[in-house]
Amino acid sequence: EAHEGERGRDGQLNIIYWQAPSTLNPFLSGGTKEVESASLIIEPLVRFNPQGEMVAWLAEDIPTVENGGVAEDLTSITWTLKEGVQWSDGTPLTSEDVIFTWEYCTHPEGGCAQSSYFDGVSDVVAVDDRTIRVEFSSPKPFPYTAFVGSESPIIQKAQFQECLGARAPECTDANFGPIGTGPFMVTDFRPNDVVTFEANPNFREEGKPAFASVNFKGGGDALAAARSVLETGEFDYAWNLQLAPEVLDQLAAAGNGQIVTAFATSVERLHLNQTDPDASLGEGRATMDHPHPFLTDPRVGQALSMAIDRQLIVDVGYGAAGQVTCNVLPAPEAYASTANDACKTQDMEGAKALLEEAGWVDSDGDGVREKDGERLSVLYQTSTNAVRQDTQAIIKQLWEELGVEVELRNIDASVFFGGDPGSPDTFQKFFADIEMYTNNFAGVDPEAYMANWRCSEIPSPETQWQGSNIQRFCSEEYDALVTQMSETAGLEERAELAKQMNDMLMQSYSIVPLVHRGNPSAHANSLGGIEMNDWDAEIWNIKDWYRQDG
Amino acid sequence: MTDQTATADPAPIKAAKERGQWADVWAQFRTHKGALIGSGVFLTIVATVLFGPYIWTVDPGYQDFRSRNVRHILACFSLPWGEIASCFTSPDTAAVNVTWVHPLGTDNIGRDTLARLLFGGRISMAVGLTAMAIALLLGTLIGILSGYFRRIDGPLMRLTDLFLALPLLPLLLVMVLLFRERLSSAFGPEGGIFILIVCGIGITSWMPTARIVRGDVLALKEREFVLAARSIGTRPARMILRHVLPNVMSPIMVSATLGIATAIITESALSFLGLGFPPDFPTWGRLLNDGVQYMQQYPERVVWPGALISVVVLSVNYIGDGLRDALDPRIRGL
Amino acid sequence: MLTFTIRRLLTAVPTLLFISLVIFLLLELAPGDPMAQVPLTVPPEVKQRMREALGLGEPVPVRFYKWLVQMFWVEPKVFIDWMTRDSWLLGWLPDTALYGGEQRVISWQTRSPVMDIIVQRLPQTLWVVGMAYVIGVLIALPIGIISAYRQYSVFDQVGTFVSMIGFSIPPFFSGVVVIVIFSVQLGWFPSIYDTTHRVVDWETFKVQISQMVMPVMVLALQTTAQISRFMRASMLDNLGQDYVRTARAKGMRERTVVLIHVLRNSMIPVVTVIALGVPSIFGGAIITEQIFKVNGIGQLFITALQANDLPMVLTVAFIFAFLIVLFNLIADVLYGVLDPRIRYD
Amino acid sequence: MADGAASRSDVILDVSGLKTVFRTRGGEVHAVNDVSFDLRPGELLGVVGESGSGKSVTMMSLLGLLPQPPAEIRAGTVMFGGQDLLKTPDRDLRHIRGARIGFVFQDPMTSLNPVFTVGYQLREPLRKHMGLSNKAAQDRAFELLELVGIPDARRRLSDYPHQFSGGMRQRVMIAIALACDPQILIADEPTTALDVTIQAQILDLMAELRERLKMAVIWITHDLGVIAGIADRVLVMYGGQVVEQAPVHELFTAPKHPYTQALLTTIPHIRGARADKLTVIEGQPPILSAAPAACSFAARCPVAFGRCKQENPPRFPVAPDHDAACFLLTEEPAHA
Amino acid sequence: MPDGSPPPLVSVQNLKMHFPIHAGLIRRRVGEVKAVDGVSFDIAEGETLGLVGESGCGKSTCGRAILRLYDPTEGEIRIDGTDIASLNHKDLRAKRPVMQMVFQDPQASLNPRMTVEAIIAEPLDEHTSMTTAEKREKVRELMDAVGLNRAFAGRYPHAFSGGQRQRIGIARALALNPKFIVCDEPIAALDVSIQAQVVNLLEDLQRQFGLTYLFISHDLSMVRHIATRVAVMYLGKIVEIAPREALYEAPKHPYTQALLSAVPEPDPAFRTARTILQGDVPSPANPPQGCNFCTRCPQVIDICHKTEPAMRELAPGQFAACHLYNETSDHAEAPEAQQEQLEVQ
Ligand SMILES: Nc1ncnc2c1ncn2[C@@H]1O[C@H](COP(=O)(O)OP(=O)(O)OP(=O)(O)O)[C@@H](O)[C@H]1O
Ligand SMILES: Nc1ncnc2c1ncn2[C@@H]1O[C@H](COP(=O)(O)OP(=O)(O)OP(=O)(O)O)[C@@H](O)[C@H]1O
Ligand SMILES: [Mg+2]
Ligand SMILES: [Mg+2]
Repeated sequence: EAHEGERGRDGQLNIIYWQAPSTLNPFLSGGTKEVESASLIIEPLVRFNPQGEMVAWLAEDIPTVENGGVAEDLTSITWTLKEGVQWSDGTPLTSEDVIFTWEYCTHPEGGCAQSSYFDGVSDVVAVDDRTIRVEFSSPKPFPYTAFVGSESPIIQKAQFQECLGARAPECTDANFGPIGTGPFMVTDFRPNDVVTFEANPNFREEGKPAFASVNFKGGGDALAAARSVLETGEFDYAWNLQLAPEVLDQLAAAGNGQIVTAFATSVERLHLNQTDPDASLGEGRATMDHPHPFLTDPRVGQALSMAIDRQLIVDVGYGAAGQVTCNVLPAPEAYASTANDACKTQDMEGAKALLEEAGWVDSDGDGVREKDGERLSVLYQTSTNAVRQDTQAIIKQLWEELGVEVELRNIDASVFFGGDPGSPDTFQKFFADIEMYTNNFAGVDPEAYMANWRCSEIPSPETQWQGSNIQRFCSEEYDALVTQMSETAGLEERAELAKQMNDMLMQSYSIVPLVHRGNPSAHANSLGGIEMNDWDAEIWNIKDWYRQDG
Repeated sequence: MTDQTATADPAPIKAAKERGQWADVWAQFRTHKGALIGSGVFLTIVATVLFGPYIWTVDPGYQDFRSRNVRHILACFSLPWGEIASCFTSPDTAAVNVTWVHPLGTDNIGRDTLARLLFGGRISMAVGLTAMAIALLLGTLIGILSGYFRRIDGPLMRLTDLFLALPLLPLLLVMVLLFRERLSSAFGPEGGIFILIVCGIGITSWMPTARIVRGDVLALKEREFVLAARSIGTRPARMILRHVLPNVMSPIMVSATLGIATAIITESALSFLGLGFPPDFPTWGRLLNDGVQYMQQYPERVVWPGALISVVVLSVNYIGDGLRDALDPRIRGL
Repeated sequence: MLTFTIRRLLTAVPTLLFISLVIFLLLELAPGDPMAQVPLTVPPEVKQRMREALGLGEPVPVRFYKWLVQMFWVEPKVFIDWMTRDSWLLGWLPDTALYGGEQRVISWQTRSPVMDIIVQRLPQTLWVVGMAYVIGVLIALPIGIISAYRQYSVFDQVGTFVSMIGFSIPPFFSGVVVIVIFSVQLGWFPSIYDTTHRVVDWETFKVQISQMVMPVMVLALQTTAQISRFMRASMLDNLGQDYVRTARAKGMRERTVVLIHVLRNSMIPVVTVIALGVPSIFGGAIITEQIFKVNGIGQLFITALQANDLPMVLTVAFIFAFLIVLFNLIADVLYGVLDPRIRYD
Repeated sequence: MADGAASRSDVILDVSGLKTVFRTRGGEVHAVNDVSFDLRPGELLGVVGESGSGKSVTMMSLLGLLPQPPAEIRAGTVMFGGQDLLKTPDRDLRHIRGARIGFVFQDPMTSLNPVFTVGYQLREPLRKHMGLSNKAAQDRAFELLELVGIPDARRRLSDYPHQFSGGMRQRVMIAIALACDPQILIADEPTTALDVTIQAQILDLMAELRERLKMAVIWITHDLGVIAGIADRVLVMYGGQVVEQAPVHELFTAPKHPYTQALLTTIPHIRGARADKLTVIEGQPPILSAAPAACSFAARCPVAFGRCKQENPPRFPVAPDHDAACFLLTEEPAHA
Repeated sequence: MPDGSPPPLVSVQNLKMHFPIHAGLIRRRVGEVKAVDGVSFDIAEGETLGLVGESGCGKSTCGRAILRLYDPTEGEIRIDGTDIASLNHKDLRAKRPVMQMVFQDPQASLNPRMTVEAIIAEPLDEHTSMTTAEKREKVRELMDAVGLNRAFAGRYPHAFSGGQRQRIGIARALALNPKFIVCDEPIAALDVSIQAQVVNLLEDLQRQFGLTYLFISHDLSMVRHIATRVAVMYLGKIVEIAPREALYEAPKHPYTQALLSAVPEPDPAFRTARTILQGDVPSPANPPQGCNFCTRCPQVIDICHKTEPAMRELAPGQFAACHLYNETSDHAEAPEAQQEQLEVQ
């Protein structure tokens, strides 16, 4: 449906992001809210569409080996900027800006949150005003990371050149009002409160954006945000509405707007600690020196997994924003394995049988199975969050039915996800038997994500408990696959490898995936042009949004 | 000042006077209607939460997955006239989701609301009363010490300023960090958390009591009966216990009333922030908090816990009023 | 009294320094990490570099010292510059230009000066929380006076009942109730507060009022409940005093007797309570601000806490501590103004 | 009944049959029982009696100054200037209180409002009743303070009550009561808190003012020495009743009621022979929990006889202006 | 008192009690209220010394300082051979049973929340190790001794008449069988018939237990009744001290004369002319130069404004400090000499 007219014809757009951005420079924060809000202003070379496919944005097209944009030996990629792109201050976008962005984000003292996008980049050179070559230190089978996606946008050199490295925080004006090429520009920014934008007069596309201004409000909670769109109609668009399904349904029933969900790679999962978290071990607690007394037995993990009614969890906590999954890598389509789908239906009897077979029986009749004097008793922790607590409660009951004793604990998110080595409660220390949270990966390529579970990634006191292999899974075979993937270029082979790794993880039962999580948002019926997206900023195409009769 | 000899005078000595002090207190307390009703209600609630779980034996943590989001049985009244009776007799066929198995309904994962209210009441009341007691104890102690001993007045009042200024959340986080493991291993996970929460709330809410008590003690110290006690050589400890403390009871009583409410509500805020009891542990504050998002569809989820908290606070308030009167021999005597 | 005030002010300095040290150590000791909100997709080594960029690598005493310098030396310079440059009060003075680009107290979350954000948040905090406090006090006083004057009347009983209920209902509940009633069902008031709204004429003033009504209502309920209790108790204490009879014997009207003679005497404890509540206006109302999206200092504080934005939390907590100490002093001084018998020794 | 008092034209205040009751949790307190007396212009009427005998309550009942509840005026009339004060609405009473009848309360320590200056409290009635401007009121307040003998009066106007000594406060109270030149001054134990030298100053002041202003005074005290010095006529109260009324010299020379007689014997003397032991009135004062069915002094009366314990005696006249409530005055005791 | 008699039970030498007045930034001592300013007297065993004077002249302060309820500024107090003024707290506590006090205001000096039994038993709790039953019995005995009905033991102070309350205070003072009791205006708050009861009681007890009293009062008639000797105080100093008969019949000091003449006399037979004192009582913080009484003295002479008069014996046992009795114009007698005089009386 075409909807055309002059720029700014539709007046004001009201968006509520209940977690408000604290800065508009995504390089300094790395938080989703900052990235999303900045995506109205600054843009990358390429974005992903709702299907996870690349769409040339500031770049003229997508470079490939076929069209010569990517070097045969995979050590460089050459981008060409679209013709005639201007910054909102009217100056042209040039190669210099792209190179500067790389310099800015890789400065050792800058603390750039997105610097991993430039991993392996050895140099960025300007071929001419509109052509940039990104060179890699070693062959890069998937070279679409730097300047790709909402987390790696391009900033203006003229504005930021005084803000390199340690001086980054001093440039408050620039951080709070970056000049961009996007459809909107900032008129007022109040950290953690509200941003007002107005249409960029120099935006490259004729007649876009349709809205003259955007009021980008923060504060409150998900319920209030949903209510303001669905019930009172004060806002047009609300983000991240993780609410109980019946609440969302009831709000949607008011008829003012609708809920849209997009799925990417987020999976709510259980991590089964492969090391022993017993406090009596002191220093050796939760390290590889002390394997877990029973969770290292895949049969126990499998039984725990089989006992879970995933559909129930989805119904209670996620509704349309969740799907049952048995993979830690559920998407994109090509990477999703089907080998483990048996877990989608609960099998309590099977789970019990499995435990019996593994020697776990309830010999003293207290409802808890034991073996060799070891009780099947777990401490199950997660961050504080209503849905997670409901999930915990459901799983606890199911496991107790299975004959497993469960103690629940929830920890404040800022402690749980914080890396404070002084706190015993971080997810990385994992001083519990089982923990639950969501993880995903940015972009569409799982290589780095799957590399999380290498042996070398295991957190330990020596690494100040840093590391991404939270459940302490360790397999030489797996590590070999990771290496192999980093050398493979063909997309199909890569997919095959990814599936193989996924299945290996699944069959170790050190990770038990529960729900493939989508991102639910709500928009007013009067808002058109929305293409909900979880691969990029979800408001990635705000330039195409318009007002319609709702 | 008038010497009221006439009324007070004792020509016939009533036998009642020999019953002793506590009988008198009780006799006076009984005449305060509000206090009587208040204590009736309070005792009923205490008895209900103590013994209720033995009568209503449903496990508050048990999730009846087949009957999630059941309404309370009174929801039958929302039906058209003709269907109300049949709704009560055979709820399964009614147009609203009700059942006698869960007379007060269930939550979104099928836990029985009645059982949770009963069980949650135990915790909330225990937390409210204990935390209030700790805050009162600390507040009274610090108030009396700083009012009575001039030398430590300044430091103690600055300490009060400090505690008023301390942000509660980081303080609790630190307490959890430092003590949870140790307490959990000593008293079990629930006992440990209980002690932590109760101490946390107590430690962060004694300051107003301390200030009020100090003010009163400062004035009391100048009263002549304190000097009289000094003239017979009374030791400071006994002076405080006998002469000072009983005479500052009334502001302490008010603090107690407000303290229970604050403690119950703070506990809910704490569990909300993940610093409280384990998530499957219901408390009234948590039930209220969880229920807020369902307020429009299932108003009972906020009404029950909200009303219970208010009723407890109100009844404690009236009991406090009555007790204050009853403990005052002047009022009692009339 | 002046010497008393000065003496108290002088002792306030070490007190405040000590309080800020304790808060700093507390925050230091508290678990939590400014990187907690950064998505898990950001690799740990990047997070480590980000931490270092925030200055987290330096030892604790150095960081406290730096904060002290920034807070007590750099920020005042900025403030004086602002006073002499932009404020209407001292703007006519020559620009002092004391600030020479030294590092100010910088928030970790926003990478901008903490003070600027606090100043930005002040208007809505004062409008909403301050107004609620003023209204709460203004309602509470007459309620307290009447309930005491007509003790045990229906008015008094209802007052007691309502205020105890008001005190026992947390704002996270009452706030949502009023939103559901007045925004959703009746559609009278907006459920979301617009902090960018400017009052320029009658129409915009009406808008401002309508968006303030609900948060003010919820906050005022609590204030009213508490202060009316104090007022009532204090009035009751004084109504029975002999000087009341004297005033009546002089032929004064009831209104004069109650509102002049009794009230002034009863105000002494109430004023203390009121004055001690004032710092909490500046401190904001965390839950209510959150519910109505007012985004004042309360919301700033809680988001900073959640994000472990240590400089922000420390600065806000310090300002709060400062106000507590200040208003404690003001209360003590007011006490003496109201009651000539009070001596300061 | 005071005989024919109401009919006399030279009476400015006529109280008859006054009954005041307090309702308390422990039952009713009959503080004032059927009290009648009158007051003539320029006269000083002394009121004496035991603590708790209802002196203060009687006087406060006259002007509606008792908090109601708990107090309740059950019966009686108080005629002043042709109207019954007990039936006068509060609105009109206000123009009498302070303006035409001044009141000095028993306790000077608490009767002044501690948070207003003495000057303010003095100016208040002047502005209200005499319609004076602030300036004029200030001048008049100054005069009044001078009048009651407070040195440096101009400056002391801006002092607060706590800056005054007890005696000075009492004098300020008197100044307030006198502010609007009242026809009647009711002074409730105005000198109890004072030591003798200051008491003497005030007594002199009173005498001078009565002379000058022709003001009638009711003076309550338990100090018979004071009464002897300044009163014209004396009321003796016991157990909420007037038991004797007499001109002052007759009271001291020929007391008729046994209570009055007993009272006079209890006082130690500063001159004359020193008694080895002070006389006391044995027994306890009555409990005022019901209207008396018998003579309230009967239980302690050395000469009580049968009738005293069955009936409450009315006041029998014995001489002009002298009456007493005792059956002894009508008949000889039946017993030996 | 004749020479060679046993040493007095109580001996006060040059007692001074100054309350400091602080002012200024560093709370400098800018002056002092000279509540008691150099008082000396002795009380023999079994004797009653009356202490009279006008309100605020330092009578209560003097009484309290003698019992070390205040720490005296200067002077020596010997009771029963021990120097009270320099005892440490522990020894002082042990000494308390010997000396007790009956307070001015019977209502204020009794804890309203303690029963009579508890009040009277308190000294026993502190200083004896009696069993509960023994204490109970002792309390009953004491109540009998002071004429309180045993049945009242469980009542609270407010339920008593003023006279009965004063008896409770006396019973408490007697509990430890003291030798010396300071009675601070025990009758000021009572009405005549009750005053008589209390005074009779005190006399009975003195006879029974051989007590020694310091009887403070401003009621001269009552002092005449009870005291064996009388001291007259004015503005912190004793101006005259004499045996009862001498003082009342032939008062020497003009202040004593004025006091006596001001007592209203009920019996018309004894009426005399009154001396009315003019002028204001000077402040004890700033006493006049010379004789303290010079501002109000009807017989003031020049020297009174310059020199402080010395105490001299004018009749056997009758001492007064007044220039009118100077035989010569030489009045430079050293104060020490007078004190010696006082001691040998
Ligand atoms: N508010 C009250 N409630 C109950 N009883 C009261 C109240 N006020 C006074 N009474 C009683 O009324 C009686 C008379 O009191 P009143 O004050 O008139 O005595 P009085 O003669 O003035 O005594 P005094 O000489 O001590 O002043 C007393 O028995 C007193 O206890
Ligand atoms: N704690 C104190 N601090 C300062 N001054 C005091 C203190 N106590 C008493 N005074 C002053 O000392 C003087 C003597 O007071 P004191 O109480 O001894 O008088 P008094 O003779 O007992 O009077 P009264 O007859 O009124 O009881 C008074 O001027 C009083 O103001
Ligand atoms: Mg009286
Ligand atoms: Mg005294």
